[in-house]
Amino acid sequence: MIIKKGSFVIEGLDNVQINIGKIVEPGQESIIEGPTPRPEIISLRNWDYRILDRYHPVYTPTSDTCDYCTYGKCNLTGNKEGACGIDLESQSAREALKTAIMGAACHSAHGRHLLNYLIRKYGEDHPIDVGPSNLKAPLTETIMGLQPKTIGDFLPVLEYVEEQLTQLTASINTGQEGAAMDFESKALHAGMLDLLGMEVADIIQISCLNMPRAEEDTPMAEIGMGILDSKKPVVICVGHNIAAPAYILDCMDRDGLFDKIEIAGLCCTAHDMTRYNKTAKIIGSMSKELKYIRSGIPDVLVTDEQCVRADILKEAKKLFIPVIATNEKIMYGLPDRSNDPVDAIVDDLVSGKQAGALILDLEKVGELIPKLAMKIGPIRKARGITALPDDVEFNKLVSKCTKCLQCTRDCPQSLPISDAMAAAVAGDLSKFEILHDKCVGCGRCDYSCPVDIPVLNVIEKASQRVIREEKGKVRIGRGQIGDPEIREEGRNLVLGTTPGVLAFVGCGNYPDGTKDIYDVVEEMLQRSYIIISSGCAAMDLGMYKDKEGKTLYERYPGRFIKGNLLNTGSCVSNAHIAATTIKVASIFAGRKTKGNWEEIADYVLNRVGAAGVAWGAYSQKAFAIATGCNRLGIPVVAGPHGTKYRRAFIGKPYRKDEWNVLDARDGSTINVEPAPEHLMITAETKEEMMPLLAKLCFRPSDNSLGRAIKLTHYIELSEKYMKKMPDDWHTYVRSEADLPVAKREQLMKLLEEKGWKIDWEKKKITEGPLRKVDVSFQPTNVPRLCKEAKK
Amino acid sequence: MIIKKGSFVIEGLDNVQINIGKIVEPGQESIIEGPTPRPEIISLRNWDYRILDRYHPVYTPTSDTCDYCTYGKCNLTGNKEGACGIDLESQSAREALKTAIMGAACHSAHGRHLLNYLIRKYGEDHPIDVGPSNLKAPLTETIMGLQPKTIGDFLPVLEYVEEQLTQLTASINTGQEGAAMDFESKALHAGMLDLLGMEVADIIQISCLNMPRAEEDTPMAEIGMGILDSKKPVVICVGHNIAAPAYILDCMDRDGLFDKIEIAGLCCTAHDMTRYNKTAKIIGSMSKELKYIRSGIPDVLVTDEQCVRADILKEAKKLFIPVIATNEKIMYGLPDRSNDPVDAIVDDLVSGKQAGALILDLEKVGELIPKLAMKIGPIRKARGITALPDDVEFNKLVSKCTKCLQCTRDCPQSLPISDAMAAAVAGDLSKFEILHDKCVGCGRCDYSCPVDIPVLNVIEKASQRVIREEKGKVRIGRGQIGDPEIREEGRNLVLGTTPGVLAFVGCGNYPDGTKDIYDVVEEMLQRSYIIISSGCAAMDLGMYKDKEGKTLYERYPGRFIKGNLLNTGSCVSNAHIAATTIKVASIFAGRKTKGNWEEIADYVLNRVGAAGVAWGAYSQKAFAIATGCNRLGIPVVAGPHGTKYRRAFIGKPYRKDEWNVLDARDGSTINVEPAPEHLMITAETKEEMMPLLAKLCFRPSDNSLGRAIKLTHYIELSEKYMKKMPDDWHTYVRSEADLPVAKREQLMKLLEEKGWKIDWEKKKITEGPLRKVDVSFQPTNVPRLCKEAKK
Amino acid sequence: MSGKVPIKPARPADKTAAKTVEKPKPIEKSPAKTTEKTEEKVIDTTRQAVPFNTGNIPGPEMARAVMPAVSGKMLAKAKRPLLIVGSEVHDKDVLERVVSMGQAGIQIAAVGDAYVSLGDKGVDVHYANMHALASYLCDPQWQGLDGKGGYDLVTFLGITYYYASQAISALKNFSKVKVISIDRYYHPNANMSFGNLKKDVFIAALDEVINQLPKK
Amino acid sequence: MSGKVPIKPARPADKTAAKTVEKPKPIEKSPAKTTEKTEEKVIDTTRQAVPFNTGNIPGPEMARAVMPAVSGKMLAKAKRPLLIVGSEVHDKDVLERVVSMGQAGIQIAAVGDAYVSLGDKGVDVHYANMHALASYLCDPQWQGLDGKGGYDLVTFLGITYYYASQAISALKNFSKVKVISIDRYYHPNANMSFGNLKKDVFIAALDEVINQLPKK
Repeated sequence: MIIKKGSFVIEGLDNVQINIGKIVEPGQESIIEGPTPRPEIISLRNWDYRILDRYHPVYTPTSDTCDYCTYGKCNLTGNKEGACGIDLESQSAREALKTAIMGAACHSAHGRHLLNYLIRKYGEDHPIDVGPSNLKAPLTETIMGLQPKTIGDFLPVLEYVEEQLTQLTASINTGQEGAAMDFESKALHAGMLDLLGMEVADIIQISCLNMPRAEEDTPMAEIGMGILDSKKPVVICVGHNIAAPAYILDCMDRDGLFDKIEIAGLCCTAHDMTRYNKTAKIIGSMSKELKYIRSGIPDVLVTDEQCVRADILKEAKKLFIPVIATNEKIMYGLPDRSNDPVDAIVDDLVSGKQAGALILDLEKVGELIPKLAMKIGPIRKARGITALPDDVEFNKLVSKCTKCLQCTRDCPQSLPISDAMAAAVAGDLSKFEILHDKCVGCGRCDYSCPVDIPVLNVIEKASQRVIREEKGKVRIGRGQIGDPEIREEGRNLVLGTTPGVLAFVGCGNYPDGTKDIYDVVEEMLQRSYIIISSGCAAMDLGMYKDKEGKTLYERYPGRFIKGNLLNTGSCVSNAHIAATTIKVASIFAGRKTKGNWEEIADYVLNRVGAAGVAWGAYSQKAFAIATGCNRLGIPVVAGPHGTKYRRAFIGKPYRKDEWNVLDARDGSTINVEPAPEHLMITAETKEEMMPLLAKLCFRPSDNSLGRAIKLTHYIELSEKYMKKMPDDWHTYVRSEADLPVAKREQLMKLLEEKGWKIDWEKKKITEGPLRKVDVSFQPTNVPRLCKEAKK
Repeated sequence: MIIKKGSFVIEGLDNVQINIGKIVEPGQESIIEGPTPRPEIISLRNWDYRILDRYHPVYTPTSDTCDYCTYGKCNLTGNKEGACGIDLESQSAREALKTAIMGAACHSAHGRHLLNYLIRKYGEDHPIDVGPSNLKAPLTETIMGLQPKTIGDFLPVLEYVEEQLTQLTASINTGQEGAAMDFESKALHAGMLDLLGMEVADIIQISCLNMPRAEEDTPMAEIGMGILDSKKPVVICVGHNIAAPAYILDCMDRDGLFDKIEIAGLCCTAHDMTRYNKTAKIIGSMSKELKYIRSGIPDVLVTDEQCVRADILKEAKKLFIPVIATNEKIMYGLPDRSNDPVDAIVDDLVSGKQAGALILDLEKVGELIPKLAMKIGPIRKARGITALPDDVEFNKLVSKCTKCLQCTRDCPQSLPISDAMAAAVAGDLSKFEILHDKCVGCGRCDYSCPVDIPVLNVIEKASQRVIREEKGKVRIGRGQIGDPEIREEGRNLVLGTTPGVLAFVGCGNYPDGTKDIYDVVEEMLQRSYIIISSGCAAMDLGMYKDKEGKTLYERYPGRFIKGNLLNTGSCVSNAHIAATTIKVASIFAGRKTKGNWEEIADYVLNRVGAAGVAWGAYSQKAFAIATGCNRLGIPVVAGPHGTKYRRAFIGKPYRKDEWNVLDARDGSTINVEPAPEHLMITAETKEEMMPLLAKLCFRPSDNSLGRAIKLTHYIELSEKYMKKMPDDWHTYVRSEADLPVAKREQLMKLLEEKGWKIDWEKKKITEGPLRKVDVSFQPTNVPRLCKEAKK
Repeated sequence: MSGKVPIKPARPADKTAAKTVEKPKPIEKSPAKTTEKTEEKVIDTTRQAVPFNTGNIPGPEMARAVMPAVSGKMLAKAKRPLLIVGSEVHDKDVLERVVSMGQAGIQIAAVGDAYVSLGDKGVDVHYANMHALASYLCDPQWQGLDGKGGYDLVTFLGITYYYASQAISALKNFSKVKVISIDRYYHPNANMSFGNLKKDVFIAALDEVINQLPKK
Repeated sequence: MSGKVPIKPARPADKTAAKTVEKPKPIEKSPAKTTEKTEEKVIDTTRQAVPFNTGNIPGPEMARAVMPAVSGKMLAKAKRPLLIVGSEVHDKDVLERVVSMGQAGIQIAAVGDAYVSLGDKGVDVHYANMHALASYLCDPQWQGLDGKGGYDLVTFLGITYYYASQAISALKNFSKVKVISIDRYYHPNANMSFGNLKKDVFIAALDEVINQLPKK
């Protein structure tokens, strides 16, 4: 007798319907291994307080007022209290929580949409398959204390996330939480939920849609504004959710249309399109949305959810590009045509009767889009519709510029637009070409110009030459890191002999253009860091080539091993990056995972030299991810715009007693070097960021070889980019063995100058370091994990 | 064989565990009656658009900028677009959605906390008992399409709410929804979810905690800042959630402590304490929190969730009042003592070692609080601790005032504080006594004063005489309106012979003190409106007495019948007020409810003369409730502070074609009077509000007798309070029969002056009205409900 | 626009503690100066041009401070001006001035319960709900309170401060109507506004406004 | 505080369409006037004192516009001033002035990659991360970059505008440290700030600041 999920009625008991929700097979029950399966707000508060006591929340408000309720606006300047008793510190912490909730909701709601849809299509029993892993869903196991086998097993996971998010959202209401510290503990909870929501979303799509399963050598996808043959009808999918584009790709495949229609994606949907069908292409990140639409090249726009500009319909309408919205989260006020025949919809769009349609029947979307593209493409091409000025207009426009700088004042990057205008008047477009790379394509400048120059169009027009050449390569998203890779590399990471794992993630609000992260990643790859990427950052990394015309993805392989460059995939694939640290704790160090967040996070914080970089982070999602990583013990660095998130977690090395950790062997307190020094911080420039990244990879657990390697990079990067030895390099020296062999003597001299005692005969440091190297030191911040405590 | 929920293993099939989730008994399956059970965002969008097309979203931003993401701050002034493409209109709509989500999350998270707690205590099978009703959970049935029998049946209801709220929260992220109209449709969805969340919360607490079950003659509870015997130890519970206070009341009952300890509540917890144990007392609304703490009277403060000031711990600490936080939503950074022995906690608090404790074990809270009160009470009394100045200090303080008006500028109500200071210098405290009533107790003035006068303390000190006399009565919350009451009154409501149901709900951010709503309610009760109240408004209504010393509750009975005054209970009891309109549609008119929101809301909008008043609405919750009522077709009026919610739904009577409705008998279009004229609007003063309320009770379905009654009140209220005939009274006249008999001739003359044709012989109107009275007119805004459509 | 002086210094130069509240200059103590200007005294209504409610900072674009004569001239020149008055009009001194403006031919919208004082004064006054009125003023289709066409200039006074401020924010951002505040308190959401005034200065300023209106 | 002119008029008086974007006065076209004052020319740094990034309005309390001499005197008088310079210091003209200030004995925090240009100039310069520095400056326990004690006055220039603005907002709201911006752009979160300046005016202003410093 095979029993499956469902319901049945027992003979003679006809009024009893038995619903079978779960089949429990012997020996496969979930075994809760830690104290906090399914943690509520309170469950990990102690852990949060441990990290918050060291990594101080620092608030940089964007607003000194609060207008949450009708008592307001309240002026909180100088940390005054508002009408409800909240002060600016708590209000700023509340904003951090709100931001983290919004981000977590975004990913989780994306996961929920996919889960409901995939269950409808594949059934709850569809097995999870993520590649060669026993620890298939590290975050789910660590947080929920259960090991999912089928996609249906994720239902209680998302229910949990949604319940907790609702509890958290309640807390930000006026008249709720009063303490900044507890707002932050809640924000960390939201961040953790975000990681969980992302993991669900990506695992189920990998499992059902046959996306690459922890593959190290996925194929390359084309990327860039110059990759499409604009003579063919062009379909552009914008957003983050593969559900609708998958149908379009299927239909095109079925009907053999890949030669006839160009299809590509903007933002993370693009990643997932290539993971689903390697024929698909990538235009670029969110920054390219307005630019690409204005070019007039797209003939059809398909939107789903997340990072889709709010003005797409308005912009597309002007250029007679129909917009098909396919998700409830973004409906643009469009008429719901889900139940109408495809041909009727096509007719209304091609005739211009309607500017777009909302279609939530995704099968219908799949059928409609190629038809629509084939019909409207030729019409649009014939008319040559574009928003960009022609040469004559262009010249007129640039000469209108009065250099009032209003566009610069409104530009998120304060770009020197008027200088480029002036140069263009003199026939030099190079300044505009540089701007094109630095410009995030937001279009605020268009609204600024007092003489009505459509600034963005002018920039794009001037940059047509470079845009045509904008053709790169991205290694298609691999999904998770498989267990065998972890087994091989875990030890190097924990001992420090691989100098660190750096995750380059997030969005494109870069302070100085997209090339910065290319430069940084190239530098760090050459230094044998493991680079993992995802989302828009992973795209931007593929945009530049070396002298031989090769992109970083073509130059560096994609295995989880030192000096490799990995792309996990779209935004929700970020979960795997965080989850990799759990895998290290579990697979390399044998830590129990299920329901055991604190122990795992404590392990990661003290032993896994991993750091995240969200150099262009703009969205609430990026903040939620960063906050989730922070709760897992992973430090994150953002670009200067990151200060607008209003909150960072910054360590204070000068407060020595905040750097005490316990030795798990005996519960003794050891005062250690500030490693990692911060949990969330920003840097102003890439030059500043590079040594900072190296520093944030230090861990108390480094062995001497590892510490020497990390120190080498820290010192070299500082010398190379900051023209100085770091002020605090010696802090990280525990003995002469920690010093890079090549520079050992020289560094020991410097230490002597600092007052350290050196036995030059034995070439040993005899006095100076904070602590000694102890190869069996087991650093922890959690008293109960100490042997003494266990007794 | 009795099968209950749970799991079992079948012999010989030991590796199969069968989990029984639900027992379906024959004939009791939920029968979905309408098209939208468990509606998603899209499901009721058509209905939303129908109402939004008539009731225009009007935006009154509190901020012209957006700082949601790191591209910002963006200047959206003049409806410019920000970096993500959102303009100020959509941003304001997004703020409305955000506010509605926050409110809905608050109530739903409250419901979830209660549900998890009550299931643990009473089991999932605990039956629902709300009093004499077949339609036990009108909102649940209308929204979910299921009829809950046990409290466990609400689990999928809250899962649904949480899932939907997460979807909605995702939509407010940067890069999601682009259209104001769809933000509003989503806000309406959030409002509906809010009503559902509240219904769950209140039904389960009524069912498990034996709160009054649709009782019309519940006992009176004492209310006021002057009711407690401050010589006894005083325990004050602050917030909204009965779970913790219930344990305290039980322990006090068990130990016979009601004579020895005074226990009372602040904000909605107070309502529910009296519903749970009629010995409990009510201090007042949120406005009284700071005032009462500053008085020094409380010896112990117990906080739970919602409408709890953020500075309670800080304020209480100064006065040596220990704070016991009992809910994860508000933890104040307090140490978690949930697992410590009661005596140890008491010692730490009484010795002043700790200022408060977080205790999530509610049984422990129940045991601790009386002990703590008995110990700390005498100590505090002996020390005579209060924040209020003594007479000498008082005189010094008032003479320090420089009349700079900074306090007035910071005061939410712009109260003339310096005038009162001047009067007090001259020995006249009466101005302060008036301020005490108008002051919402926010304490912003304390921060304003450049000469450091603790303004709020001064106001309170000066008002000790009136505070001592502040003793009123509130009829204890009754819960729902029972089916029999609806059966009796439904007809009067739909035909208009009861002029309307007015719900006075929400918070205490009144523009001109608490007495306004007393005055308005007294006026409307005298005019036979049914008045239902809840929450802080229900409290404030009980604070005033007539010449004979009787409160409104003592003067007007509590049945759902014209001229009665009902208190449903706490904030979550608001659900019953909205649900009453569903009951009218179902019980009186026989409309199907299950999964049939649109038809029910359409019925309510066109036929049930109900309106809500949230005169002092301050919170996100009040906005969510109002928005939920709006989706159900119930108009809401807020006080002037309501404009700070940034969005209203305002009808435009001058756009005639927006007032077309269909006649369900044949699908014909009828142009009707603007009834109701607005869905959400504010008024500046109570004088303006009264005729507006009368007007908002008009419905197309009124019969002539009903219309004449409504018209009488509309005209009389306008003449009495606005010194004029309403400009638009004639709009509501369809025939001479609609005119009040007493004034018929006079009004017909006025109509003749307006150009209407009158046959004076027959005393008939022959020309002029927009439409004729038609007793069998079946107004609807939903085409599919028309007979023609059904065929 | 010179924008020379920001609306309020973050902290005074002699400040030593950030958490100390800014000590503001008292309004009552900075009476609007009456400056000798050729012959007649001029009321300066441009001082204290900061939002009366401290927190009420809408954004980068706030009303220009305006002198009474300028407002009066603009009202006089407007083709179809509307004066909106609210529930604070019952004050005898204010009421007199409002009636004068009404007598000068400016249509009046009495919001809140202002009609109570204005209804019997023989001026062209209509009751309106301020919130609805703000909405209608944003609607180019609206034909005004008397059905004779939209307004090109709106001025107001005597409405509950924050209520007016919010309602006017709709006009600022979503309408083409020009708004001048001649209220006693500075309204950031108007195009032009008086600063925060003492009562006597306010009344004198209204008189100057009236002086610019055509006599009827 | 006179607060006479609001930071920006909501809409110019001649505005007819609300949705038309405000036409601002060009910055380049309003050069700081050099006023003849007794003998010497004075650079006016108090014009265009509006946040350089348009949307960057923190609230009701924004920096007072300051003249260079006043900033210089305050720096000279401070017991323990700190000059923070950022990644925009590589410009030769700016760098020269920063070095001069360092030579006058003011300790320098080089944030971003400013150290690259400053490290070899023989001044008391320390690398710091701006975000961390802001945090440390809010901590009364912090003993400064050299461990010799906290700072009583912070001044800054040359940091990415919005980055400086955000970092300084921490000091504004959560510290007791006084902040003067001598940056090229108006910083609302400082106590005092220059307005938005043309490059040459900016350099001239820095020279005036330096003139007030003790010569070493």
